[in-house]
Amino acid sequence: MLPLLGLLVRAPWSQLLPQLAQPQVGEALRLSLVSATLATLVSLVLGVPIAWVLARSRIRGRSVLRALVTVPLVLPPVVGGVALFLVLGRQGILGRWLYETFDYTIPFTTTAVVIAETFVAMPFLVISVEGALRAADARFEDAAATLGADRWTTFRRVTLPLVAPGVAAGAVLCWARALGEFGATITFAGNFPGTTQTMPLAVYLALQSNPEGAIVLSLVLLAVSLATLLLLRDRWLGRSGVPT
Amino acid sequence: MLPLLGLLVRAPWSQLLPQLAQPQVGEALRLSLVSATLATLVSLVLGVPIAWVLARSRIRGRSVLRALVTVPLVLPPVVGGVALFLVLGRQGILGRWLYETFDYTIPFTTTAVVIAETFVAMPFLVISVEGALRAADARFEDAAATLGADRWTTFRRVTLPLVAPGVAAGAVLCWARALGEFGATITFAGNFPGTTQTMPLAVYLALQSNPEGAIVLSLVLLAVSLATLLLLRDRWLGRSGVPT
Amino acid sequence: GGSTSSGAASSSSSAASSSGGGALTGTLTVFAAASLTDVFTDLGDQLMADNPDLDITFNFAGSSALATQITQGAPADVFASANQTQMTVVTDAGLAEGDPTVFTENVLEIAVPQGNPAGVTGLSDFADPDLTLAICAPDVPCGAAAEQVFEAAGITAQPDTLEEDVRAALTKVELGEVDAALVYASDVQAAGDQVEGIEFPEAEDAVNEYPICTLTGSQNPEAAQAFVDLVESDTGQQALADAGFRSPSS
Amino acid sequence: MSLRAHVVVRRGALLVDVELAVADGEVLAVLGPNGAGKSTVLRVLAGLLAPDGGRVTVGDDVWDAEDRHVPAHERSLGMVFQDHLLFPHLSTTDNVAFGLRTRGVRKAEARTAAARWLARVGLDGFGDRRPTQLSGGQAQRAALARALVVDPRLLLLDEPLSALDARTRLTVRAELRRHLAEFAGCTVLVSHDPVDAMALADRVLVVEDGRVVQEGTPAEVARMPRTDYVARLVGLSLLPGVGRGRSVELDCGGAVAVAEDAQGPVFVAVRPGTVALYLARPDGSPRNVWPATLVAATPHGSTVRCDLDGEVPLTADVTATAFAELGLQPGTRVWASVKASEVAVYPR
Amino acid sequence: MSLRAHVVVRRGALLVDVELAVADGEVLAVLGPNGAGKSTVLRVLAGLLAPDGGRVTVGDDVWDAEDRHVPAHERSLGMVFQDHLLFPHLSTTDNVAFGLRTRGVRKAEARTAAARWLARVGLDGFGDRRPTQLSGGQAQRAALARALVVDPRLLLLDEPLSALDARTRLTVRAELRRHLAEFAGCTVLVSHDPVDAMALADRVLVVEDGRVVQEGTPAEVARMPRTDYVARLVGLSLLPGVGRGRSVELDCGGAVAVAEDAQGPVFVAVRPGTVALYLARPDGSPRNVWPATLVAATPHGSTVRCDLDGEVPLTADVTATAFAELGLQPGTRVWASVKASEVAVYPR
Ligand SMILES: Nc1ncnc2c1ncn2[C@@H]1O[C@H](COP(=O)(O)OP(=O)(O)OP(=O)(O)O)[C@@H](O)[C@H]1O
Ligand SMILES: Nc1ncnc2c1ncn2[C@@H]1O[C@H](COP(=O)(O)OP(=O)(O)OP(=O)(O)O)[C@@H](O)[C@H]1O
Ligand SMILES: [Mg+2]
Ligand SMILES: [Mg+2]
Repeated sequence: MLPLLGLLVRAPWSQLLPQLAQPQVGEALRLSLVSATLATLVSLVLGVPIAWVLARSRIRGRSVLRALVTVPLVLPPVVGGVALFLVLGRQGILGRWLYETFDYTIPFTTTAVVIAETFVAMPFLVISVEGALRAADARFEDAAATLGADRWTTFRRVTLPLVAPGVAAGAVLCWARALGEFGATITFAGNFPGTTQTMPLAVYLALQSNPEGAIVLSLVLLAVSLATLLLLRDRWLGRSGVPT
Repeated sequence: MLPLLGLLVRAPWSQLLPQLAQPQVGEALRLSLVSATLATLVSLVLGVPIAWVLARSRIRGRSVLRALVTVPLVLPPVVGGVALFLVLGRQGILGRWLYETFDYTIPFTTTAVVIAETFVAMPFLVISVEGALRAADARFEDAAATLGADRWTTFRRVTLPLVAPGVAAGAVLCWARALGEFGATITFAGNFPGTTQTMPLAVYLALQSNPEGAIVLSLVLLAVSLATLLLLRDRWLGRSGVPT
Repeated sequence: GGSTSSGAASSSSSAASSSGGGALTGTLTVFAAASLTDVFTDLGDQLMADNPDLDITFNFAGSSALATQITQGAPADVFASANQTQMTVVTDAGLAEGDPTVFTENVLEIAVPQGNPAGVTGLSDFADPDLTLAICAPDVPCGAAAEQVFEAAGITAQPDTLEEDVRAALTKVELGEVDAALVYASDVQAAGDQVEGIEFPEAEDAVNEYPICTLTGSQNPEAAQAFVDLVESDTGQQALADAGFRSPSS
Repeated sequence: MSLRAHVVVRRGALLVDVELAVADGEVLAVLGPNGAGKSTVLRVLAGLLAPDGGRVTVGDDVWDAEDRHVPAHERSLGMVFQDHLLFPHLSTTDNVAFGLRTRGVRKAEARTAAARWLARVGLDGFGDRRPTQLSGGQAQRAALARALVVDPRLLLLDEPLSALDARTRLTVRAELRRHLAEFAGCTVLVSHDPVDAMALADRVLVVEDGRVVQEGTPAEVARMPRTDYVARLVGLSLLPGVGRGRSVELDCGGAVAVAEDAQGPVFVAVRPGTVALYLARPDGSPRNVWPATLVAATPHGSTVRCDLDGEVPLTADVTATAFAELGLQPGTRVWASVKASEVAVYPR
Repeated sequence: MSLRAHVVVRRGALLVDVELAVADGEVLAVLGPNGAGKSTVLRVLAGLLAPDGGRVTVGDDVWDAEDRHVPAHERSLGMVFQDHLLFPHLSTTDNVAFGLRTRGVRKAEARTAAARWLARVGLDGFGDRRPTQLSGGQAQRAALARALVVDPRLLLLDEPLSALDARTRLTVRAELRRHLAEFAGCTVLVSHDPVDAMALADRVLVVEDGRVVQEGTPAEVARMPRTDYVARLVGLSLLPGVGRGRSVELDCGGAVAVAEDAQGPVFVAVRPGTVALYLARPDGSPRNVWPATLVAATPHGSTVRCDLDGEVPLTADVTATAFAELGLQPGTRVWASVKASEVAVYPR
């Protein structure tokens, strides 16, 4: 919190305009926002059901599933990238088949960016949605069942709205993590302006040659993402616990 | 999830023992676990009250506070490290005063590791606890107030236990993020074996000279952290939503 | 196997240690580029063996992170950078004791996966859009060097990715995900069996120099100087040569 | 479509073992003290709690058996929960429309039907409110509407009228009665209010401690309670004893003169309104006269309910005027008398 | 320590504006239909809802005024919520002990006191259960114990007995009565059960639509209801009219003969038990005879409550036997008669 002030005070604002004028910066920013948003959407689609299984179902192997989901949390991102290669790379388990059948390779494409970000960021969504589901009152689900709602309808129309604040928090974390993703992306997707160079990569590279410019760049990233979050806030955060 | 299998299959297991035998590896592992745990504790102590303020209070400037908390989420970690220098470095706003008054400098110490990890990981805790608080039923807090509990007692004895699953989820995310922290740590704390070299830094170095060894190292980190999480699971996750 | 840098003129390698036996005491902190990890760790062990009262700590990281740390007052005695740019950051801040000296050099090589499946033969293959190719981003030293050699060779490269550092490029070669990458000879050496190196003449147009210096804030200038001397000695140069580096030509 | 159930389920220390049957269109009221297991039985019937044994069938469909458990959402149910459980994120109308929507009714249609039912329970104009913006009684009525709007095979009502004020209770009860009269499915109603049971139910089942202790039509149960709880509920004093012709020897000691011949184990039921109190031993026709001590007096409209302790424990209702004139207060020693013809006797 | 409050607060469409005063040791019952604003008033008194206007003082302390709002936890309160709100993460004992713990009582001591209160409300042995493992009535009693165990200045009870079965209700009501008799603070009790109000309260306040419509002792209110709602509650039919000597011209048309002189605007109250029904116009002494149609009949113990529609809307209680003999059913045309001496008249 305080450190940010330091950053703001010391930032070389004079570099702001020249940096922004670079076409690459705009491209990287756009790519970052698009891919982080896509990764969040994919995570929501895949992760919310997983969270539900973890919190509500009684199938065997739930703890194995939870462990698997938690893995990318603690895997160094670069290693995560390597792991992605081993499965989806040209020589990877699935990737080889894709390559030989459709002559399609995932690495070094924008798709790869989204996959890498999803891989790294989805656990954040799953874990926080699971927490929210566990804290939620399951009796409303009973009520829905007596009204004829099957588990899926109950989930969609009752459980999910009830834990909306938790899902929103999870989505924010997921989005932020995806937006900041660096290691797995550069490993699995590479770094090519326009297709795979996201802001964090641009900032990292800028840091090598022009540290002050890099700071300005990251402040731009910061400003854009904060603005996005603030804009969404009212719509997302939902029910406040403040008694009315 | 699948990528992990790829990793496990291809991992050069023969390197496992030699790698583990290196004293530095044990040291890095210990340091990682200790500092991530400390960072989580610090985050809990600071972050849970912040989450409460964000979710429940009506003071002005809440959105500013939330924005500030969200910042480290989207700041590239390396830039986060630079920001930390600007405040806590020997030339930093606070750091200079510390240095001149107590002749104490934070960077390049284990303290710096904990600070860097806290800086980066705390937002994960705050956001998910805030989500849990918003989803919780505030009427129980009314009941506590009528029983004479002031806001702090209510928070401690009613609200917190009610959102325990959310806090646990937040703590797991925080811990995992701290454990995997790389950029801010290597920038702000340096990479000194025994004092600041955590596992991700060790993995990074190993990658330079011995990529396969690096993968083994990260699998070790993975195993240890998964084991920790599984051990804590039963105690932490609390109330399950499964109807009984 | 890794290639040997036959083009490198390794100077005479008599094993005379330049350090005075057992005279040095205290602690010595060396900030060095991550690519030097193995060589410097070995040299440090030697120096500590010769001086039992000396304790050496290394801080290996990217050169730019190291430069940032030094300008922020990090307790460093020696700084070995992987490029001149980051050394300049330190000298400009007035933190270098005297002028930095170039202690080793690195040249580019073409790294291909084991067995060279795509049949890459030389720099001209980098213009082939059908191959999957990695070079470093122009912001980092190996990328800057790559730009120079392409310019010198008059080739328009068609890379699929601009890597943040050599390591990232090499990983992709090791996994067979790219057909070729342009990296430093020392990295090919470090990568082991999975990667083969192909030398090419244009590499001489972009020699990367590693400067080293002792720092003004040093608490132990003698030991610092001793370490620099050791690196520049024949022992040091031999160790560097074994790791795929070459002695400075000038 | 009739419901036949044998529910065996353990709840903490309590073993619930209840058999019940409800014909099509019939309303069964389940009465019983707190913690008897009424809600537990309803949860099992709803499929929300898997029984430890027994069997639940509706018509030809087996809902619960040893090897079978139809989940709640596949049973055709309407249920009012004791704590309402209105969905907090939906408006009142959407809450009521929920069951129709899951049955595939189109949105507009479902909301129209919901609005109609809201009007029937007196919640016209409350459709757009969230449940948190309803008063307790309003919420209960919304929950009732939510259960009634679907046309289920089994209606489970757990104290659906407990939070209603006296007037609303009358109108909602009448509305419910009207609905149940036309309703083709089975209804199980839990209530603590004997008036609800009498007004709504065709048959009454009394559960105590997880077991059925009495079953019958409301009139039967009201006339001839078989346990103390039921007697209290219907406002009678129950005295078990052994018939000896025109006299019954009470188990608690003492004897009661009765109008009909009674033999063997019997219950004697005394209506509090028929018990007269005197300060001195009365002369006259009533042959049942006992000394007693007034232990508690509760005003009750224009009468005062007096709990008496003595050889024969009784409750007496006396007019407030009489109560005041006699100068009664807890501790006063009195004589209680009942005419033999006012005492009901029936076999145990 | 007495409570004086003027509560002005807007709740959606309803403007609540209620004045009330409760002396030390006094129990005030607040009655009123669903949605009248009873719980709202209690929330304001508890400090959980800031009023839009008015003033709340207890003894010399100002709890709410224009420039002052004492938060709930600084008021000395005991409160039973309509939906209990037991803390789900604490055992029953810890729930009850909570208020003592916040007042600094040591753990062991607080738990002992809690256990004592649990026993008083009949929950002996339930102390270790979680609230989710209690039945509805058990939870309500735990909530009551939680409010009573502390010794507050103001006790706010929102329908504290509504979920209790008839027998438990008697004993808990007696227990509550005993406690309130000794309690030095002020008590405000919301209830829908007139018996609770009569048994427990020193004074009754009737709220309708956010306004006070009647106030008085239970006996006054029971004898002379001033609104239809109160009349229903105490079981009377209320007929407003204008006195013309021994006759009252009713506002709804028709006239009632009365025993005392009445002048000006008056209420006429008729007890259903005094209304007799005939199939043919009766001859005889009662001067009040009206034709009417039976619109609804509800069995009610051994009597049947008959709602009549006609010139004079009335309710009649007839015995089940008479009801059957007359062959009454909804739609039957009957004659209703009441003796002039049975009719109560009092000024509006
Ligand atoms: N989840 C549970 N675990 C253990 N015991 C329970 C659970 N739920 C209820 N009980 C106990 O089972 C018994 C029956 O509870 P149930 O809710 O069926 O009672 P009820 O007849 O509905 O009572 P009420 O009239 O108070 O609602 C009670 O003693 C209760 O404490
Ligand atoms: N949060 C709220 N927002 C808007 N309106 C509300 C809110 N809470 C209650 N109301 C409305 O205010 C009115 C009074 O509610 P209140 O809960 O005080 O009624 P009550 O007298 O306690 O009724 P009941 O006997 O049903 O409990 C009701 O019409 C209710 O719908
Ligand atoms: Mg129940
Ligand atoms: Mg209320």
